[in-house]
Amino acid sequence: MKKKLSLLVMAGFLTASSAAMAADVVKIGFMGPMTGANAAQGMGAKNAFDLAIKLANKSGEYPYTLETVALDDASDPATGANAATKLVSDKEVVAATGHWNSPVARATIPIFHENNTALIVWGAIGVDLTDKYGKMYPEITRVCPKLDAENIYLADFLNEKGYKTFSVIHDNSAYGVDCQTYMDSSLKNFGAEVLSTDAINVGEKDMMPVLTKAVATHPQAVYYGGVVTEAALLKLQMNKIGLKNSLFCGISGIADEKFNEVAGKSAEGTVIVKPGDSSKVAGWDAFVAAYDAENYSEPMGAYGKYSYDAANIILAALKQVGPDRAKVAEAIRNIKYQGLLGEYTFDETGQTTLLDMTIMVSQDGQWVNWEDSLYKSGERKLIGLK
Amino acid sequence: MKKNTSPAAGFIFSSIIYAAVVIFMAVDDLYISLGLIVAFAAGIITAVKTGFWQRALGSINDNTGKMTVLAGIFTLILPLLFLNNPYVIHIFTLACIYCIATLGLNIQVGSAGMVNFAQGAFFGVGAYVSALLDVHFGFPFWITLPAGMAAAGIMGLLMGLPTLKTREYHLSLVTIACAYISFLLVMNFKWTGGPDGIPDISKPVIFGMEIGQKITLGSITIPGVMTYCYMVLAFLALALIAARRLQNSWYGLAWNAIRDDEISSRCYGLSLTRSKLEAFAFGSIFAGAAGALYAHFIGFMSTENMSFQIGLLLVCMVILGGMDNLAGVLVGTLLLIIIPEKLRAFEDYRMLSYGLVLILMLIFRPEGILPSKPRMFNLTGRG
Amino acid sequence: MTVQHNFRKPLLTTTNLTMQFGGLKALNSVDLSINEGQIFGLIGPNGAGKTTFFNMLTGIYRPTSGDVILDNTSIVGKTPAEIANAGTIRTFQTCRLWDNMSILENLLLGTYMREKPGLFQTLFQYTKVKTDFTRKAEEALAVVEKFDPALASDYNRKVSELSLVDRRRVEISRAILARPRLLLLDEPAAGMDPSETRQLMGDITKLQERYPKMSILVIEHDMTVISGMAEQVAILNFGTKIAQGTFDEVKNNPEVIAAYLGGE
Amino acid sequence: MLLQLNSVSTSYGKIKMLDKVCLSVDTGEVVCLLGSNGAGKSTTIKTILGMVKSNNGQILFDGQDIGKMKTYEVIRKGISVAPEGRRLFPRMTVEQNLEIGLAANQEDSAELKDRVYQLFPVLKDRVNQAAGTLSGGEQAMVAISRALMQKPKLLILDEPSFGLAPLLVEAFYNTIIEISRQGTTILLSEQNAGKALEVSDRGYVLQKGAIYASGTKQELMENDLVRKCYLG
Amino acid sequence: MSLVFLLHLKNSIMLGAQYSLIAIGFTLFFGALNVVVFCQGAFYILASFIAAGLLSLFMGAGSFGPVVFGCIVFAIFFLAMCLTGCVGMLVERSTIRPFRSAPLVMPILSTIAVGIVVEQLLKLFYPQGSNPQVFPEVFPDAGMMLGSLYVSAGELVILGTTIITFTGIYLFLSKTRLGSHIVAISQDFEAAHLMGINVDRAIYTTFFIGASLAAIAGFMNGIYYTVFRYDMGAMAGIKGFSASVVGGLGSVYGAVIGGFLMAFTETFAAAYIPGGSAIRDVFSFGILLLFLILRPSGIIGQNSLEKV
Repeated sequence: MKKKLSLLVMAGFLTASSAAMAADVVKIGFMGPMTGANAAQGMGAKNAFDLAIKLANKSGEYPYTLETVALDDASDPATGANAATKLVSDKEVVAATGHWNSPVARATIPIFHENNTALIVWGAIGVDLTDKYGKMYPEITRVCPKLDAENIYLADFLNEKGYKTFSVIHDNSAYGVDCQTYMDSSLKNFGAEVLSTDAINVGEKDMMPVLTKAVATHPQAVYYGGVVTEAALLKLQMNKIGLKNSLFCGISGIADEKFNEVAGKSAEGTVIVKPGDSSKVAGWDAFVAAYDAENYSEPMGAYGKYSYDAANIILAALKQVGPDRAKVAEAIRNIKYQGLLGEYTFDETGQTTLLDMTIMVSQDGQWVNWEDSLYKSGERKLIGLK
Repeated sequence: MKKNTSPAAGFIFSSIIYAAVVIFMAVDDLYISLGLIVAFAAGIITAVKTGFWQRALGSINDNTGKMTVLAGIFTLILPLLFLNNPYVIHIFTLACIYCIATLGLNIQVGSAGMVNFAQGAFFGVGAYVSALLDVHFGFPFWITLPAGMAAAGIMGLLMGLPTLKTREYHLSLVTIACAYISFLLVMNFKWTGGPDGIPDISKPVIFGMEIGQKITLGSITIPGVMTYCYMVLAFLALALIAARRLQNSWYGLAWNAIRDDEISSRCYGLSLTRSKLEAFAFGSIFAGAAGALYAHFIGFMSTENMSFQIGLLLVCMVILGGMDNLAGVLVGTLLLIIIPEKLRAFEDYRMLSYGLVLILMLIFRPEGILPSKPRMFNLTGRG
Repeated sequence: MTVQHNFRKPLLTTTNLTMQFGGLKALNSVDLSINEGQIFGLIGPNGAGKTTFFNMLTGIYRPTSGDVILDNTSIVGKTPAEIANAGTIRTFQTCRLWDNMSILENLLLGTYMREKPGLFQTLFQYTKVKTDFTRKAEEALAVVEKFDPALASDYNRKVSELSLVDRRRVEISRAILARPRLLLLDEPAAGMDPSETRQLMGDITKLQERYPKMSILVIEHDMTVISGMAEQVAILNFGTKIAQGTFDEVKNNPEVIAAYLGGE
Repeated sequence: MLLQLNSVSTSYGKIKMLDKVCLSVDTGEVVCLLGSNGAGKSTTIKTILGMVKSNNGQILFDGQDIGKMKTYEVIRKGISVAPEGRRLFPRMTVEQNLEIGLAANQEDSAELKDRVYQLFPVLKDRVNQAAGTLSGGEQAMVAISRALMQKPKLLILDEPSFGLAPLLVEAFYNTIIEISRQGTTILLSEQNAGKALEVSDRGYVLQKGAIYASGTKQELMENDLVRKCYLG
Repeated sequence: MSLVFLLHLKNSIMLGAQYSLIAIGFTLFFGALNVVVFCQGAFYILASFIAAGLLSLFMGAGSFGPVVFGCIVFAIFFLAMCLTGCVGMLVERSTIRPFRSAPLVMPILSTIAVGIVVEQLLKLFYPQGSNPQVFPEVFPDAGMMLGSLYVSAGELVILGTTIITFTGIYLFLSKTRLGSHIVAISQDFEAAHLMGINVDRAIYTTFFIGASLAAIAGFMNGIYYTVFRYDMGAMAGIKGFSASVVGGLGSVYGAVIGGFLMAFTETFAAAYIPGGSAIRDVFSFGILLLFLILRPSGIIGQNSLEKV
């Protein structure tokens, strides 16, 4: 009896959900870490994404209502796979953008490929995401720079400034290991010498053993491949242990105000490379104003602009071909789109050709664009140069 | 033993529960989910208050055979109900995979009374061995799966060694240490894929058909996850049978005995060494199987899925459901997989609630939702 | 020298068995020999070292010095499980049952050392396990029935709910089910009233008749309890054996009277 | 009456340990509690001391109901105990063991120590030896001394002759008589009835958790059943 | 000895001091109740949060003369230590006492759960709790040279505190009445009861002290490494427990030796084994496993006989 009843109830639910399908709604997915340690990155990107969709709805250029489906991947591949499955299960979702962590992207990419659904990566910078998967699967594209590009850019810059000896420290996460690999090869390409290489655990607080090893080699600069907490700890402990006269440098993993906050005075003079400083981009101020107008509770963060552009690329493709997953995916690959940061096209691996990078330096407790800094003007000198 | 309880109460009870579960899984809205949880809890409290709960459980206990069939039918129907929503099937499949791991953990925690926080590591070993054999050597799933199980079993034996001479508190420490050690080693070696994990793990192939591939039959499309789900269900059924047989055999009796009183057990010829190692080995084989199924299901394996937290979560599942009660273990696992997935918005509070639930359970209901009961022997001509 | 009352071969022999805990000599150079099929009483006041003696016979303690020979083999250094497998089974003064398990489960575990289905049968031929259980359960209930039929009919009850006397009965039945060659009973009558004690002792005597090759070593602090049944008794006091012989011989030993009966 | 138990019952889980035990000890008396192992002697003592809570009945000490008190409160009221099996702190020296005895007593220790060294001169040479390394007899002495350090109104001795050589037992009972003579009331739990009755004024016989017989020394010694069961 | 070696030595001493203090707590708890309190790490991190919070409040309040400043800093440390101690007592009352006669696994699980709860509460409800926290620099930026090795004021304070704390614990346990009661409880719980010791009070004291020791270790962590985060407690707790097992569970001296042994192993393995720094925990846990296989009673443990 009850069993039949339950089946009836179930059937009711299914009909209800299929009825909704008839309405003119097109959904676009967003995935990113909205909880956990990286939630700040994910929430900012989500808001910017949401902003793009809202603006598109307001523009009246689409004959249907656009809807954001934002799902949390919690920086965890398994959760990401759940979210991706949820997205592709929803027939109204035409395309998605996702992920700040490369392992999560690796877990979800096959799911999107199997379902012929486009995925634009907005924040994960693992090289293989496009070099390998983008090449294999036409559904996959990426709007942010790859990890090796950042390292090459940094190595180039430091080489030019005259740094020749380095100690490389990295954490044992995927990100850290990749940083080490690409920094190492970049430095060698420029003829610099890597005096020591060491790994630390994510979550480690005691950097003294690795730093002590570095002390012995007297490097001009210490490169760290990893994220903020450990970077700040390294910088603080470097000053304690007698590496005061070595430059500390890194890539976008450290590009967070939290670094300056935690490392305090010790942060001064740290050099990093990060995705472009966009304050000079035309339309930037309007974008920021629009973001502020929505009163999101979280700041946009460094990656908001990418997810914003990713959303707009999907929307542009949608406008071209209509709400069909496979066609949208194809259209994205071949798009030529003037976004916030410049003109987007994708190469044969799905990687954007737009190169967007800036050197920043920590100055008085803030990240300052190299071009505007006292270091560039010569008022202050970079650490570690003779 | 009286055996005249009618199965009706049990039927009604399980149908209601089933309907509730199905509705809960179908609902996508956070607030409706929350409402359902509250309603469900209220329903259970009412059922306990009115005595329906006890009557129903009694009826289920007395009609085990019929109820097993019913549960089987219910389970087999479940994926079909969600033909249009592969996401639900995906979550259900994951829950079933974890069920296999917790059935194994129950051997250690429930039957033998050894708290093992390294089940997550065994899960990982199974997954990694299977995945590596697949990705690097191209072995088919039907070889990599047993290999993963065997590797996990051997790991279990090895971990058992330092615990033999030691007591409960040392044992927990050893398992924690082993969980960290295996995590760090996998993380820091290149051939395990290191922190990048192992992508592109292939799907199992059976009779030339790739499991997990979507099938189109005329107008109906069967999502790929559906076939995988049924394969996992088949494995879960095997695991359940094996777990039940182990539990209701000399092995189970011996584990219970060493849990209750080591000295007494030794004086009756039970070798602690042997029983404990068996518990570790068998338990980890289950975890290894679950890990392998997981790796091939997601197609990607990384260290996040073998961390200490996973081990902790698995222990929570067993304690919540009911130690040494197989049905309880399944209930605990399903609850702790499905509810957090529905309440993903509260993800940040997840660990906190696990901690609180664990404390409250230990203080107020240490036997879990479904407590274990002595093995019921029905001997003819007696009683 | 002790007098041999029969010529059956000795099953258990201890020589110079000594146990020292810190400054305390719990057992001092005890020599004892128990023959096959004998009921042997070990008597002494509390703290005389009786239970320590058992703990050494069963491998829970390793003697400080001396040797324990069971059936021509030394068991010193062997694990309790190995010793149990060699045929020595004990009960405990405080009745150590597996408290969270049922009467029948406890009894079945008594037969643990006997031949039983292995892993293969468990996983793939489960009916064999079932028939094995049924057979052994029937046997177990037949044994416990001799003590108390009520226990046999209520076999799914948890042992923690039983009265002390019933627990004791379950424990002794469990020991018998292990088919020991040497059964060690540690104060089986503790906590019983005289009539229950008498009944128990009668039961033990009957047991011995049913299993004539089994030797039984009973610990008692009160020698009257086993006066009727023990073929031989040894008296332990402050860790030393002060006398051995038949009950009547020992009873009139002046040293025993002085030590044990309090100088009357 | 110094100590009075009015129909006290105790159970452990579902098993009944004491069944309506009535018992009294008057100031200055030596009262013995007889019974075989498992008869409930230890449970009675634990119940008096509040280690085990009674289900019903009343325990009066010095006119106060101590049935609901915590163990340390009971002991601070003036009951001290030399527990079964001595229970010394094995890795502490004799002196430290004695000082622990002062837990319930804030008085000057020197005088009290002198008193016990007078009772047991042997201990004086063992002051700095770890208690676990003492011989059985010496451990027994320390156990009683430790209890005496609390200057008890009522001294409970649980199986004091546990594991002692006959000669020592004799000497020991003489000491008990001495302690009693110095004005301490004693409740003596013994399995060895003959020896215990010798030094006692009155006695109770326990069996299966209930009082089975009671009376003065003479009455008990003449009681046939007691003779048969406990005096051999 | 080269400077690098000396630096490694200093690092391991600083780390060893922390491990030892946490390990002493484990040993005290274990002695008192025969339970392993797995939330020691939570006390450690909780104390860091309390102290850092109070210190930054105070340092934001204005500038003070050096003497006043020093006194207030000391008072804040003391206050944070006492608060942590009280949390320790609370934990004992709520999640350990209910399991006094339950199977040993119950308190293990419940204290692990308490550890998670404390950690998550800090993460979720402390302002910016999930971020790394900076431990305010309260000691002057000065120091002294020991040969070629520079030792800063903070490090000297850590060394001094370690020595004072070890001595204090020793004196407390051996010379005070309450201390001897705690020792008595650890040797025979029931006998301690029977001697009229207020066992509950003594156990409260034990938990107060144990948690305070973890708190001191937490302060040291903050002073030496300057940054801490909500999730650093769990590992510190597990390492401390391992140290107490390696040293011999139940022995205070053992805990100290074990703590330093673990720290030396870890630091030098990270320093001198290629690729060792990322898997340094493997070495310290390896030592633990070795001990459990070869000498389960630890360096100074005595094998206790089971009571039958």
